[in-house]
Amino acid sequence: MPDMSVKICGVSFKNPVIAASGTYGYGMDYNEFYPISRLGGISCKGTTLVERAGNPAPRIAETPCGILNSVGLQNPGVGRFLTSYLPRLKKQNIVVIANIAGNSVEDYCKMAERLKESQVDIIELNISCPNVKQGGVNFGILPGSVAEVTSQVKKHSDKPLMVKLTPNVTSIGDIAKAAEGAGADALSLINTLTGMRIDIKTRRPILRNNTGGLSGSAIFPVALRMVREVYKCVKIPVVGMGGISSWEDAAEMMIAGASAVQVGTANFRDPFACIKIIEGLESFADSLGLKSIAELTGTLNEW
Amino acid sequence: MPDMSVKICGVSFKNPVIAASGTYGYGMDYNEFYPISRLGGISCKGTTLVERAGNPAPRIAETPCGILNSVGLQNPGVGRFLTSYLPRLKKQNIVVIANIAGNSVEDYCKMAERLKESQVDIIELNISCPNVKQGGVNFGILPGSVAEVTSQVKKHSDKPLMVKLTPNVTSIGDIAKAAEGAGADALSLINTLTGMRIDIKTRRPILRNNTGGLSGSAIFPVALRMVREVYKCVKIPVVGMGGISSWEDAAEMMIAGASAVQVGTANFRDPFACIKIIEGLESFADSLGLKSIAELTGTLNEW
Amino acid sequence: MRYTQEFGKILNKTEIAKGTFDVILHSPEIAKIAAVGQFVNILCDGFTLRRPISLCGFNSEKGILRIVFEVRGKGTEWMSRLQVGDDMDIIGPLGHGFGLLDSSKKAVIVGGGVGTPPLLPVAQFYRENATVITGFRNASASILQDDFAQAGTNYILCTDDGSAGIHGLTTQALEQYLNKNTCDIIYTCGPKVMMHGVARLAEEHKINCQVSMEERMGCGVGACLCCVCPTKDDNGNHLTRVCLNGPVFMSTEVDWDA
Amino acid sequence: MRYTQEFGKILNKTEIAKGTFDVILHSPEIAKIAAVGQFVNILCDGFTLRRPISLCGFNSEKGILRIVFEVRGKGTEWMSRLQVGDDMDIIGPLGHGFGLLDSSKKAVIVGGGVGTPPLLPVAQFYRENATVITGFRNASASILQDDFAQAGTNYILCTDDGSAGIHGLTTQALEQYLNKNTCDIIYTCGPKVMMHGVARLAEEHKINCQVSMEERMGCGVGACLCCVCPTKDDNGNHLTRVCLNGPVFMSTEVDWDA
Ligand SMILES: Cc1cc2nc3c(=O)[nH]c(=O)nc-3n(C[C@H](O)[C@H](O)[C@H](O)COP(=O)(O)OP(=O)(O)OC[C@H]3O[C@@H](n4cnc5c(N)ncnc54)[C@H](O)[C@@H]3O)c2cc1C
Ligand SMILES: Cc1cc2nc3c(=O)[nH]c(=O)nc-3n(C[C@H](O)[C@H](O)[C@H](O)COP(=O)(O)OP(=O)(O)OC[C@H]3O[C@@H](n4cnc5c(N)ncnc54)[C@H](O)[C@@H]3O)c2cc1C
Ligand SMILES: Cc1cc2nc3c(=O)[nH]c(=O)nc-3n(C[C@H](O)[C@H](O)[C@H](O)COP(=O)(O)O)c2cc1C
Ligand SMILES: Cc1cc2nc3c(=O)[nH]c(=O)nc-3n(C[C@H](O)[C@H](O)[C@H](O)COP(=O)(O)O)c2cc1C
Ligand code: FES
Ligand code: FES
Repeated sequence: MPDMSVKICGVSFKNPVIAASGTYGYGMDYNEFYPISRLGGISCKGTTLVERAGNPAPRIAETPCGILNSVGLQNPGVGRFLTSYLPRLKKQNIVVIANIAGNSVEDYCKMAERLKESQVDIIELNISCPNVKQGGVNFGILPGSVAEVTSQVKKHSDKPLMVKLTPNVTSIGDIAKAAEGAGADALSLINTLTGMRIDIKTRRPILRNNTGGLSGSAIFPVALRMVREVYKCVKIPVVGMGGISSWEDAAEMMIAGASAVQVGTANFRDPFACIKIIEGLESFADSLGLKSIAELTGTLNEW
Repeated sequence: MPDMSVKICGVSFKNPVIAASGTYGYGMDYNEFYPISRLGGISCKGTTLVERAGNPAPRIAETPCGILNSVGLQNPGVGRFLTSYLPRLKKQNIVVIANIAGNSVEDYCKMAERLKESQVDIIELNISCPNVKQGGVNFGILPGSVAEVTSQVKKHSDKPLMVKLTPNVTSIGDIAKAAEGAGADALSLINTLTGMRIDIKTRRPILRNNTGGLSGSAIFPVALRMVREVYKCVKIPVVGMGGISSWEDAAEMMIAGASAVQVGTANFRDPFACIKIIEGLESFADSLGLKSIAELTGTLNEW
Repeated sequence: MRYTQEFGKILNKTEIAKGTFDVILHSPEIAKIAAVGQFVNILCDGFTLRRPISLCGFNSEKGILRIVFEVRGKGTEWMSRLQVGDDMDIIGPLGHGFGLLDSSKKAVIVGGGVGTPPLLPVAQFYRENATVITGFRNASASILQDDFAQAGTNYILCTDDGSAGIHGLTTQALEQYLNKNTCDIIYTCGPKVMMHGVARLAEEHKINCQVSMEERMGCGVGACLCCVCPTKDDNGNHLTRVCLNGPVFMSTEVDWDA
Repeated sequence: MRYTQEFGKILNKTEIAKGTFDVILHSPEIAKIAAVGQFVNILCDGFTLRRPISLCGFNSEKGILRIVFEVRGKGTEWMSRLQVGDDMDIIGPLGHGFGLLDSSKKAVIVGGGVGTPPLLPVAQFYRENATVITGFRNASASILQDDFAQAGTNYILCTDDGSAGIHGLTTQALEQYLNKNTCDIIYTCGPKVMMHGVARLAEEHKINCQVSMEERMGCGVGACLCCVCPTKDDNGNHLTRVCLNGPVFMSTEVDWDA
């Protein structure tokens, strides 16, 4: 059988399948379906310096082959993350990615400081959350601010830094290069595309926040294209996500250039989605005679 | 029964349902299913100064709730458009929108000149086609170039000018305002989101052009959000499209702010999609007791 | 492993009111550990999100679940087209159900429309000590009355149009009841306005009240934070997950005015 | 109105080879005006695009269509699960079919795999004047041989592994045939490499040849320009719509090297 492990900015993952931030909480809920130690890793719910209540409900709406969410970074704050959630999760023997968000560069830096010497394996810089008013996605849309927040956080951190990109931009390549230039160790993409749904009876948006982030298989072709675009213009590893719901999707993503993948919305439909993707990728790699799943990355043969 | 007609930049449409450019050819194919005179209007296949062969096949790939296309503006050129296609179409008693594309501002202006005094009712400026190397979408992603091409074409044209926007931008509102400021009489959006699909057996993109434009219901929430965003920041009418496949979708789009809608990919699945949407909107307006379907536009009550 | 994914074979299906279906599933793993007031999350073909439906009954020995649902949109419409012998892909048992006192205590149970099904097992627990007040649009929309009778409860049917039982709201019936009688606990599930009315009456009469809340859900297991309901306690206001911490809350926990 | 959308009821369905289905539809409107070599576009639940499938037969009096398809992916898989009595949402008849000479002329028909079905009506037209050469992976994948026999044609079966008929390619069989015999026209449908081979032999022998091309389609009616095939004529090279101007082209029209 092929070696399923992958290494991203020095961190070894059992396999290239990571649960995506915000869809998998702090891991323990899905641990009631299967041992989450089977995953390559988990990216925790976006966490901020202080506890956040998030947006009012409804926070979710269904769309063709996708969903919109407007959770808005509800989280217990980095303090409780470190004292209650992280230790429990780490006991599961799994790579933990801390997804951090803030309202200012200072917030991000303070977060990074707090995570120093913690058991967190990688920091995922969430500069792409569309569901918060201040900060959040604003950092993610301009190369300048992406570079600024990346380089500052790098200075305050002892962890490998993965910058998570928003797809709501004109040129994802420019943003990716800015992050790489500022010292990012890896990139992850895509976060959600901003969208809306309306209840025609009430003539009100379904989401109480009016707009939300589109995820799920609907966005897969956009995610795949962006991962490819980014892969071609940076040298650091790329973690691909956005609408992956089968091992075939994961394989497409890796062929396009992803070193690992994250799986989010698919967990809602099938709580065993990640497990099935891991198993599917393994037999696929086996059928191709690969020694290691990592050999798949970036093997796309463009026309 | 409610008055189904709508008026956009001085042009009266029987009803607010227009066939979207590129999905409906020059109209005569669907005239073999039903009299196309039942439609509000038709936006013709993107047309250029000289004939274009387009991209090699495969030009289409299926995606979850959507498709990717990379037709790349195959068209007979404006000359044959004017001599063979337009007269036949105009005999059907239907509003005709000429969708024009070019490689340079000069091209666009020459096109506009050629259409002067023709039977074309509206020009739709396609500065958002993602499937051509030169020009096309490049004009559409920067407010400055959008303004430039819009104002130049305005000078060379005697037709109402509708500018068609690409969704592949960071701020659709800025682009919309640039087009409005430069003299656009109306805006239409969205064109396709750039995407990709890969055949994991051959490890090649399914589309011969590698990437293509994503359309169909998958993109509806993104289109709806952008139409809303644009509606809120311009005063000129907005024609909404992107993934509309039912009268409910069309109603959402109008409630969000669209004065009329275009229907594209849905025609492939159901050749009668436009007709069903017209009928559905009519009974919906009737059930609401509206005098005119136009009363629906922009009635969204945001939270 | 608290949660199971299971293909529940449909053993029986009855349309008990127009557009409302009563379905019996063979689902032994979930039935084994189900509790009163919990729900399952049902996969509908062609949809990204599962549909949450309460357990209207379960029998761990026979390995069966009973659900009663109304067609509201496209997902429930799809569910309604399944036939005996078909499988339903379900996950469960989910959520934190109703707390039950000693069955000798007096319970009042107030259900509105399709909020009634999860209350049946509660009624079956308290039997003759339960007073069940249910409300429906009209006689033909009323459901589960035979079940409440069979459970030996004292049951009061209300309809909006008076076509059966009392012409009026369940909250009016409850008010009248509480003016003359007392009870140890109230359980309610139904439209939010109704539950809020029940909660107010419970508070006035200083009776504990459990409410089963509804919210749009993503994961159904507590991971995504999509399904929150505003709650309050001594530490202030919170947004609490309906799928994990609910669907059943104490009426005083819910921040009804948020 | 040249095109019709119709719900064709499935009257009969047979699995004639593993994963290959022979389906008879009641579809009177389309059957009324169908021509040899045309196709229909079939809606599959849950998919945006219809699936193009050739007519393997039609009877305008009985109002029936016959299609034969192989499960290749998710759409055809869905189609294969439909049962007798179910409706197929189809549009048709689409495309420009095979041109037929006088039935007393000699025709050679070359089909590869699931490219064979549209050729059956051609064979039935020329009957004893038709020589049918078909090729399949192996014996168990071979289809329609009885139909070709019944039509009174002279038929030659080839298999890649020699498990039935001639061990070899259809193009080899055609070459042998043309070395000894002559004919007025050749018809072919199958994998592109095979058709290219047939086209080359036809040209060498100066025989007219019609080929039925395949391409991924959007609208199926000529509107979207998704389904183009490279062609050439005196005015140069073109990209021509398979759905409208094809699927049948003269072999010399096709730009095989593009
Ligand atoms: C804990 C819980 C228990 C429930 N128990 C029952 C029951 O026993 N019987 C019953 O008939 N109904 C019950 N419901 C309501 C039921 O889940 C909805 O009617 C159903 O989800 C509607 O789906 P749809 O596809 O038909 O509607 P659509 O409007 O097409 O659904 C669109 C989306 O909105 C969600 N949604 C729509 N309405 C609701 C709602 N009221 N609550 C939650 N999500 C909603 C859907 O799940 C889906 O994600 C319960 C809801 C919850 C939260
Ligand atoms: C004019 C014409 C006539 C045909 N006649 C027959 C026939 O009689 N019997 C038969 O078995 N097959 C026929 N085919 C091929 C058949 O259309 C494909 O096998 C089928 O579309 C595959 O769909 P899928 O969902 O199973 O595959 P998927 O690979 O899941 O399909 C994905 C997308 O690609 C398209 N696609 C995939 N393969 C092909 C292909 N070879 N040609 C065109 N589109 C494709 C599908 O239509 C769909 O849009 C014909 C094709 C054409 C163009
Ligand atoms: C309910 C929900 C909550 C999310 N919360 C976060 C978050 O806190 N931080 C973050 O970086 N991304 C968040 N995301 C985005 C996902 O991590 C992922 O980027 C996106 O959903 C696309 O992947 P998918 O289609 O597989 O879900 C959230 C997504 C969903 C659906
Ligand atoms: C096959 C195809 C060809 C298209 N060609 C054009 C074009 O020539 N000019 C243009 O402005 N838009 C073109 N579009 C974009 C559509 O007009 C429309 O903006 C887009 O498809 C979104 O709408 P839909 O989801 O309803 O299809 C094309 C779309 C498709 C699917
Ligand atoms: S639905 Fe995900 S937390 Fe409740
Ligand atoms: S499929 Fe649309 S032109 Fe052929």
